[in-house]
Amino acid sequence: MHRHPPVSDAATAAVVVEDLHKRFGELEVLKGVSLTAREGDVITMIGSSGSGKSTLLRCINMLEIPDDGRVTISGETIGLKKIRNGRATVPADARQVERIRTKLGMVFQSFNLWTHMTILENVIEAPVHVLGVPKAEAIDRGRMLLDKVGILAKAESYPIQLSGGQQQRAAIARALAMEPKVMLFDEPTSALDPELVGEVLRVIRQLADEGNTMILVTHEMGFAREVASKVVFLHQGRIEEEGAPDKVLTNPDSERVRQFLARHLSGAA
Amino acid sequence: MHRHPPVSDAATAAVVVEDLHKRFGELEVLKGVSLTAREGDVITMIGSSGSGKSTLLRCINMLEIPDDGRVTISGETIGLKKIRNGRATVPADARQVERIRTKLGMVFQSFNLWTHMTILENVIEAPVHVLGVPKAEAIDRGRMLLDKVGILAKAESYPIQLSGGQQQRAAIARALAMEPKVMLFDEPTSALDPELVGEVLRVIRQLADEGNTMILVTHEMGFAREVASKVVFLHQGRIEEEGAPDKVLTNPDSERVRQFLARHLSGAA
Amino acid sequence: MDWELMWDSLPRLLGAMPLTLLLVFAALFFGAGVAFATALLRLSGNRVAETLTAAYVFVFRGTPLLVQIFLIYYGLGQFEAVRDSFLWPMLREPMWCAILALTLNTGAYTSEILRGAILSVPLGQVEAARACGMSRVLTFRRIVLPVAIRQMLPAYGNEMILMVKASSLASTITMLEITGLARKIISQSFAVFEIFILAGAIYLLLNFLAARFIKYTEWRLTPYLRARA
Amino acid sequence: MLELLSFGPNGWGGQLLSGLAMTIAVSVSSFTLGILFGSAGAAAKLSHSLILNGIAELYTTVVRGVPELLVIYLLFFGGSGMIMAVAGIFGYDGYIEINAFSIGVASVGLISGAYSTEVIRGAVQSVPFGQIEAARACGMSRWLILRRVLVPQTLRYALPGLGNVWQLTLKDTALISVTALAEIMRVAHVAAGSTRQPFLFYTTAAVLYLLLTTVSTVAFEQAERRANRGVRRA
Amino acid sequence: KDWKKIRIATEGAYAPWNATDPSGKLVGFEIDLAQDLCKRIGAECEVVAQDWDGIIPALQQGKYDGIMAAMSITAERKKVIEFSNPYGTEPSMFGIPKTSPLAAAKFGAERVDLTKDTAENKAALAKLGEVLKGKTVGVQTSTIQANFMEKLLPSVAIRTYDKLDNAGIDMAAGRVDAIFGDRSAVSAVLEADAAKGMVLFGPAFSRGVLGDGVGVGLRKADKDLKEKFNKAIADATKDGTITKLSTKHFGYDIAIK
Ligand SMILES: Nc1ncnc2c1ncn2[C@@H]1O[C@H](COP(=O)(O)OP(=O)(O)OP(=O)(O)O)[C@@H](O)[C@H]1O
Ligand SMILES: Nc1ncnc2c1ncn2[C@@H]1O[C@H](COP(=O)(O)OP(=O)(O)OP(=O)(O)O)[C@@H](O)[C@H]1O
Ligand SMILES: [Mg+2]
Ligand SMILES: [Mg+2]
Repeated sequence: MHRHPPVSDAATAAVVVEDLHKRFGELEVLKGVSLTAREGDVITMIGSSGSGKSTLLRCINMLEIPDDGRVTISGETIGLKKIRNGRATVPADARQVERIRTKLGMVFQSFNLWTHMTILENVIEAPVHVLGVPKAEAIDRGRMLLDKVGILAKAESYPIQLSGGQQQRAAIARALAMEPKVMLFDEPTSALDPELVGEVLRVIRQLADEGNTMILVTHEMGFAREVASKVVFLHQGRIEEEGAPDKVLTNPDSERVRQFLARHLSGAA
Repeated sequence: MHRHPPVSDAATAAVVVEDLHKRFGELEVLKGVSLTAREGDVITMIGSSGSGKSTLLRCINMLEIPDDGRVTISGETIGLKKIRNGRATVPADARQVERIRTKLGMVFQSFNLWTHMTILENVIEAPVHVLGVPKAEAIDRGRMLLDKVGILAKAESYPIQLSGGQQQRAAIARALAMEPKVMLFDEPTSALDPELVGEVLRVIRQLADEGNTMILVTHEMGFAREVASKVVFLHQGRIEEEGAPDKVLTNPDSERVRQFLARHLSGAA
Repeated sequence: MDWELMWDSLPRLLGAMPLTLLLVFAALFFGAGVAFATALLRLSGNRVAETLTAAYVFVFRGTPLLVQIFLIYYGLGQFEAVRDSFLWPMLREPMWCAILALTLNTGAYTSEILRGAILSVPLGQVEAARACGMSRVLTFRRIVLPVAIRQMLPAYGNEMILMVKASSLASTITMLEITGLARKIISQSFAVFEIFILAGAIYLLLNFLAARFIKYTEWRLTPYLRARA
Repeated sequence: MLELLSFGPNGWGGQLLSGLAMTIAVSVSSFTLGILFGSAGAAAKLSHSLILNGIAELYTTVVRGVPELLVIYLLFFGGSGMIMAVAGIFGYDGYIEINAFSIGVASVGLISGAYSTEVIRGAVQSVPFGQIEAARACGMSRWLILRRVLVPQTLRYALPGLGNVWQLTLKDTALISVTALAEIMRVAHVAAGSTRQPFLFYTTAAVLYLLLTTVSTVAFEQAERRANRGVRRA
Repeated sequence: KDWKKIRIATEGAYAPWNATDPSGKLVGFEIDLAQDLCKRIGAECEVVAQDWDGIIPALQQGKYDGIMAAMSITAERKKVIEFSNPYGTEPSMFGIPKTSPLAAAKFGAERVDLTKDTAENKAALAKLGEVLKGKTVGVQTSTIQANFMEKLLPSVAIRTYDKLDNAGIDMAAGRVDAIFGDRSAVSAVLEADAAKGMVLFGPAFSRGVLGDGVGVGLRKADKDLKEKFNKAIADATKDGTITKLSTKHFGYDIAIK
């Protein structure tokens, strides 16, 4: 079931990241990363722990503010400005960031569902209060989405009542409810047990098949191989290798990638 | 590197579990489990979530008190008595349980290192205060063990300062410091990232090679195949199948085991 | 024990209850406003605002309420400027002084409770809101505040109980609320025990009701915790 | 006017200072007593005995629910009455003096203990159960677990709450001025009455309390830092 | 009991009756008088401080044997404790700000003995009720003066304070129009910084609802001790000791003539 989305000629870039730098104090976590996701692309990011995968994902929707470089979403570049004599960077226009975030759906590794709302309330919260969708309409759409990810029966339950896999799917539905241009997934399955992993991956695969643009961090190599249109290997804050999954995962150019894959396979199974 | 420990003729049973039953309220979690681990055995328990693996492990060292059945460690049967008209079971002799627990090293899935002590203090705590080993001697041995699991450099750190894999290894060192007859591991790697999984499994493999008796719950099939002398498949509180790893993992008799393995492989990779 | 005296005094003491309740409710109401503003200013990131509010909280948590009431009531009236100001018609009245002192006191304590609750809202919840494009204000209103308020309820319940008891200090500035009246009755009958036990029972009842109320509110507001079967 | 606060023969400095010392002595003793009551109360609440649960629940509800002054009154007047009644049974009918200090400490300790009970119970319950299971799995006895794992861990969770109880205790000592024990408030009251300078002395009292608060805040921060070793990143 | 040793309680915060000096020692008229009376009784005397609020219950419990704390002898107090004969009496007086319109009021009498039903007295009381109409008067809680206001001038609003000094502060701040208390207490308030510029006002009232003066409070059971005190007080009054002590502490004579 390998799948590479047909790239139309008119394909514009959904996400463009140029020369991104990010420091935490002394530690430079991203050292100049550039990355382009065209519409319909499914990009899988792999790399060892601490290599900066989560940080890169979080920089794309400005949950972390990059120190240098540019992020462009659907042709609109996010404005940043230096403050305190160039020692810190902040968004030039908070409104712009808020608006652009509505185009980016994020699914966190730890779900981060709002605990004080039911699943359906979680899903309709942002459409109603951010996009201004009428409540009745948002509910209809929300129920449809919950149905799509297979947890409509849980609409009135609270997050704490759901299993890990169900919570993860609720988080996906919440992100989808904003009808984002691009979905960002941070290790969507690492906290799940093997049986639940399957459930979640099935939903993501379905989204890919429908032509959604996605950037996802994952440790599931088999899955990466199966759904990705491009695999990116991050190493110590730089892109060590990128390309078609078959190439990167089977016959990488980089010695470091080869090592990673070898260790991965021997350790895990 | 497949390995089956040479079973000496004089091998006595290190752990014997006979017809164990455990109920939580209405729910009968263990429905008559029997299991024998001879000295030097490495038994791997697999089974889907909720099948009772953790409960069985916890019944062996009496962290849960079984409702029925017997547990015998190195020939000594743990005395239990019924109270409240037979509606609850408690140990007949708390001292005996404490003594027997010193022969069983437990490594928890969530490490459970004592957060208010340094790693070295964690390791020497029980030898000094339970076994009465002189402190200097305990420290020497503790450092040796930390060296063995490769985290001697972290002896003076507090648990929170360690990465997951390091904490896991510290927990193993703590269990080993009691020089237990039998080590019990509950999913020692499920919370770790793939690279750390490798680290921890290497330590366990080394322990196996040294002839330690171990019972471990794991989802790492490859690892189970490699180090186990016996694989036990639990299903809904009963042992569905047990035997040599090659047999159980490759060509099981039970339909349910076959299903489990199939799902496992497709989901995870 | 003089049961007859207790029985006769009960209606008189109960008559003072409305005043006690008025003091408590007014203090809690205004105090909540003060606390809210103080907590926000303390978290605002503005150095001046943070220092000023921290000093306010420090002083009002650090001194006995008795002294605060005393200094506000007798102290402010000493200054010509205060007496000539538009505030005097209110500050003249012991009731407003008592309410002011109780308000500032509970405001300081409550702001700390609220601040702690706000800080304890998991970052992930906030990030999830930001990732949906919510503005700071919207995030605060829809996510942070609802979670923080539920989180602070038990501690706030304690504060309510402390306020009910603290209102008794208003008796030192001529207010005849339950304690003030009790002392008056004692001074006529010298039945210290009987009257104080009676007053104590009334306070106990009020506090019992307050505790029940908080428990009930907590139960109502946290279906998601109860949901765990 | 400031001469009144001096340490000379006409100044109240000496009295105020000894009042300060008395406040500290009473608060420290009551707080300590309160921790003992609190530990007992928490143990009772966490036990499986319905009777102990009930007694502890009654204790915390009543003592926290009635004004502090009432508790002090009841103990101050009821306490010696009770002891005398007991002595009466044995045929002694003189007056038995219990000094104001003991009564003060007993009553403020009783109040402080009711609040401590809740703090300690909460702290014990927030010690992750895994920490205790790990100790059991090593073969530790109940007593050893209590001493080596439960108490140090509980302390960490309880310290912030106990800090609040300490502040409360400190200020409740002001109420035992009704027993004429010469602590800060009583000295201020007497000095105000004798010199007719209420402001001066009540303001001074407020400053002294602020001083105590400042010192104890710092002390509690230190203690928390110590108890939290291994919690925050170094 | 043989009364070789007597314990007397006082408040220690009501100058000049009883007060505390900066070294913490109890001083004042009643402290000196207590020593004198005890000497006459032939007992050793110990004076202890006790907060006003608990002073009667602690007597009943036996914490001490007598109260000398400017406590007026009233019918209500007599229901729960015994009193010796009075050892002193002070008239009660009003104090007002110098600038008050009340200052202009004229009363027919200088002194009003409430046990005497003269036309002069009646006129003075009526006049008082008239000028104080709509005003607020500050008194100390549970005192004879509070009692006086409630019984004889029920239409005048009162405010009760822990101490008369506080009432004085409130008068300076304009919250009350007048204060009413023992002459010595009112005078002391008038001399304090906070109440500069105030004056005594109206006639001096005594007896009747204002009680029969200040006596030693005793337990009902101790009739023998009461006799001893009565005798000692009579002697001290007769030989001028009380007048001497009074002049020393008050500046005028409060002895019962
Ligand atoms: N807020 C922060 N402050 C300081 N350092 C941080 C912060 N967030 C991340 N880092 C550091 O940045 C590095 C990269 O972190 P990041 O979370 O991006 O790694 P990752 O590739 O997602 O790893 P993993 O697979 O473990 O999730 C790590 O060394 C981490 O310790
Ligand atoms: N303390 C308890 N009270 C009630 N039910 C419990 C308790 N502990 C475990 N259970 C139930 O017992 C069953 C078996 O639990 P157990 O933890 O042994 O499963 P497991 O095989 O270890 O699963 P997993 O792989 O998810 O860890 C589950 O259904 C669980 O909900
Ligand atoms: Mg990450
Ligand atoms: Mg388990």
